[in-house]
Amino acid sequence: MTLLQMLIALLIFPGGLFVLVNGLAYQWARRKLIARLQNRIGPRWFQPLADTIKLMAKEQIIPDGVNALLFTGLPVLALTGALTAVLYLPIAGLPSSASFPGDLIVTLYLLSLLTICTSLVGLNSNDRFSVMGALRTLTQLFAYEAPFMLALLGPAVVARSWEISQIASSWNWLIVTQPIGFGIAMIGLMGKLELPPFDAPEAETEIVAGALTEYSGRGLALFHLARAVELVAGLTLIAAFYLGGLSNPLDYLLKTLLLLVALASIQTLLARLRITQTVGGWWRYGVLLMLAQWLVIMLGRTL
Amino acid sequence: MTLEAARDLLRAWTQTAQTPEANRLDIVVTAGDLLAAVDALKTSRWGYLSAITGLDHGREMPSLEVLYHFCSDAAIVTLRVSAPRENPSVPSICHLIPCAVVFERELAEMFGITVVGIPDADRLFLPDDWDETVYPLRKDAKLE
Amino acid sequence: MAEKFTIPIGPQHPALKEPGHFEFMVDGEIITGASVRLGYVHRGIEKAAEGRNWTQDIYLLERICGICSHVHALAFCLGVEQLAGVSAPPRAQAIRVLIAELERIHSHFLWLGVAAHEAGFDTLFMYAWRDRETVMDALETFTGNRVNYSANLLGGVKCDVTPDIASQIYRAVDNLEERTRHYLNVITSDDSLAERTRGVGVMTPEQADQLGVMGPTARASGVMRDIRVVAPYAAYTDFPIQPVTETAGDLQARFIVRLSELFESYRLIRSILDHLPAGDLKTRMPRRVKAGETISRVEAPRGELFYFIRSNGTDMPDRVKVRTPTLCNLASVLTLVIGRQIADIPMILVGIDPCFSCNDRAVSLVDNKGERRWTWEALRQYGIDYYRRWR
Amino acid sequence: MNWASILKEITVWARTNSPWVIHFNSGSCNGCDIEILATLTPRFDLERLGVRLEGSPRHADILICTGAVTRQARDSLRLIYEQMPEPKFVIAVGSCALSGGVFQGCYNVIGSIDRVIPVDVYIPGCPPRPQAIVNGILTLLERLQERERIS
Repeated sequence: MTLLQMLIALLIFPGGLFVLVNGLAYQWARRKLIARLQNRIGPRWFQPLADTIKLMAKEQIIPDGVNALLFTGLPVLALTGALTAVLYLPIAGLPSSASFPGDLIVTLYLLSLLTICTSLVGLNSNDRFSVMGALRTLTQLFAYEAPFMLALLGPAVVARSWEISQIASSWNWLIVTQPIGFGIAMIGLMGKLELPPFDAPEAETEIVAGALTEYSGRGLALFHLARAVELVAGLTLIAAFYLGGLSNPLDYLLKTLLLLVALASIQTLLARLRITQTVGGWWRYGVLLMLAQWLVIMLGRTL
Repeated sequence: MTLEAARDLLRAWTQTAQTPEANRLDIVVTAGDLLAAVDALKTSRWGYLSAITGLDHGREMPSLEVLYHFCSDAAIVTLRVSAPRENPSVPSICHLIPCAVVFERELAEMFGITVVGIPDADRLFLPDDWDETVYPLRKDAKLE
Repeated sequence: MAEKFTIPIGPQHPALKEPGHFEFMVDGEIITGASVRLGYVHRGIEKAAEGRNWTQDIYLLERICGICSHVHALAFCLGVEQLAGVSAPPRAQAIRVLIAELERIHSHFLWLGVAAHEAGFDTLFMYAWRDRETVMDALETFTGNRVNYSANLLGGVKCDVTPDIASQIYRAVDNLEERTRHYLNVITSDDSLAERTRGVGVMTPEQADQLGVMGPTARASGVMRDIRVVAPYAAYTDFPIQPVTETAGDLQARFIVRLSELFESYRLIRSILDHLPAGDLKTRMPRRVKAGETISRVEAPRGELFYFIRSNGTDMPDRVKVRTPTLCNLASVLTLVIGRQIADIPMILVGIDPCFSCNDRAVSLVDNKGERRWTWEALRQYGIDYYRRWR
Repeated sequence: MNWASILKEITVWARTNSPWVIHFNSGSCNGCDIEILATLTPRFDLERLGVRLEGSPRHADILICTGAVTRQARDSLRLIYEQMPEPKFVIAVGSCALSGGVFQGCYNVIGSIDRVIPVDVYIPGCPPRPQAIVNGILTLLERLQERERIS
């Protein structure tokens, strides 16, 4: 891979720009679908783009009593975390631009970097809603992280490798053999993106806007972009592992959109769970189901 | 529970009793007997306290009046207590009917009637920067 | 020094008439005192009512609460008509009751949506408010405005029921009845919503009766308190209404009571439209009302609305006292809390009137060791752990 | 068309296509508030114009306020206005917000919103219909486009 190819992969095609646009498009698709399910017309196609540009052009207020470096740096860190995670994924059906054995673990941690940045941002400010939002984000992180990771390591065990590109290229439809893993992965992704019913950390009627209450302008735009990129990354990961790999762009588009539709419909159907219910639910049901799933995988492997 | 039941329930403390309307009975009570009358109504479970109204008959009248309205189905009994205009005061009935505290706070801040024994006499409706000596619902209140 | 425990509840919420600021005094775990600080929307209406003549007062008193504006005007007009010894013609009384019931439907659908939004169930909020538009359209064609219909006059009503208005109301009521049945099913069967409502803020019938709780909140605990049944006014004597009560007394029971009493409203609206008495719409009303006092009580969507009107013979009222149902429910919730643990506060506050939600639920526990800050969630979590330890 | 004007064109386009809203009731009878909420529900759905109801003033561009300002609510109204980042706009909804409405002259009422904060668009009506509120927001967006182009 010459330097030029690497730069293009990093900045233009499977890397930065394409994923950003793809992320914004998927955010629009999600919001439009939810609106249509709620019998509303919903936003226009360029809405997330307009929101981001408007936020970029807005004044960034840095409240006093806040560490300015952290305040401006954390959103950038969150976005870079999400963008680097995308490098190891087969975006748009093409082989991932960089891969090494064990990059699945790196991707999983890079994906949760965003949640950690959100909680750090919340703890950094002295507004009580942000602090409360941060605490809730962290409690929820510890709840869904373990089952979500187990759900994604299941296919790795079946493919006998930790490398995403190899797992993805084993082309077997693991949704059939590991249905529970697929379900937990989907619900875990909803928890990671804090979509309802797991949006207690930013419950508008309870703590205004959670950890991001203090943010305006660029910081808010970067966080929204990071969340959009993470949505794309999560969907490609689950599609690559459970829906028989992604061979070409059309396949990629179909499978990720299918998952997006599933995500949006679950989101409209459920009321917001209280933080106690989400944490209780994950540890009681999430982990037990995953252990049962892993038992099945182990049996499968030994026979 | 009918009006007649209330009438003889409160006979001991009634100074004058009137029925201005078919379903209403007004009983004038002195401030001292108020607690006893309210206690009688409460123990015999005659309806519930619906509202407490303050009345200022006019700039020149010597006294203000406080009305305690008790409702049971269609019947309404009103206990009327009068208080001098200079520093009016009525006993608080919060220990008998706990939820009366909100009505009494409103009475105190709107009419300047000091309610003796009210658990918390903070302001209910008027803004924090409202000057205490002005009682808006009095007829002689000077409001800008 | 007893800890002063303040819940700063945000100043604005669409369904909340009087946004407030709650404060609870606690001694260790037990709540010793509770108080509320209103005034964010206090506009001095009772003083203003004394400075306007009788007809101008209708327009003022209609704007006390945007959600139940007709009921305020109705209570005032009935009171003044009682004072003046005038009674509106039967057709006007029937139309007044018709608009009151339509307003109850619109208020309950609004509350259903807002309570669902408070529980984070936005889909139900959107659907409930979409269906509410049917009754808003019916009200608009009937009285000319979606909110603040000002259909009342002293001595009668302004608007009449023409056949096509009646047919539109029939269609609206049929559609809404079918939707209410659907929502009743959603409330009882949907787990994620039941999880947030079953067993929350339970109030026993004795407490409800002793505390003087009003309206659907009382009826959900089995206490039959409904002015339309107990002291029928306007046309409720000719068109009687059956009381609807539940016994569970928790938040879910309040959902169920509010939705099932809508079926009563639909039945009442249909019977009024079927046997609408003929006759004119208003009678003559003297400009000066003779001196005297009167009390008029009306069943607003949230409970009993109490009006005390005193006239001194001139064309301006001497005193108009308005006691709104929310104030009474608020007062009784404050007394319900006393003697309970801190852990019960969120249950009771959310339970008593689920539309009383707030945007800013942070809770500050101020005691001599300084201020401990909790969120509503942390407080709720504290409650759950507290009870788990005791079990 | 140098770079600066293209950039300005884009920001103006973005600003007019994603107006985020925060709502504050400074003494209203809730008639206007429920009509504002009605504009977000399926029938009038403002999300098709990009409007989103935000919880925190930091996220919002437009402050929709209702009701004649009561003395108690005056400081929190000013506080919310100051917390909003530039460029910010204010829409006063309902005749109470425009002139104090029926409550003009009451002892606890300051009167119209523009006595406390500068107002860009006034929407009369008691309460204004959701269509009127949507029209008010549209006029604000159009005025925003012309003003940006002139300056």
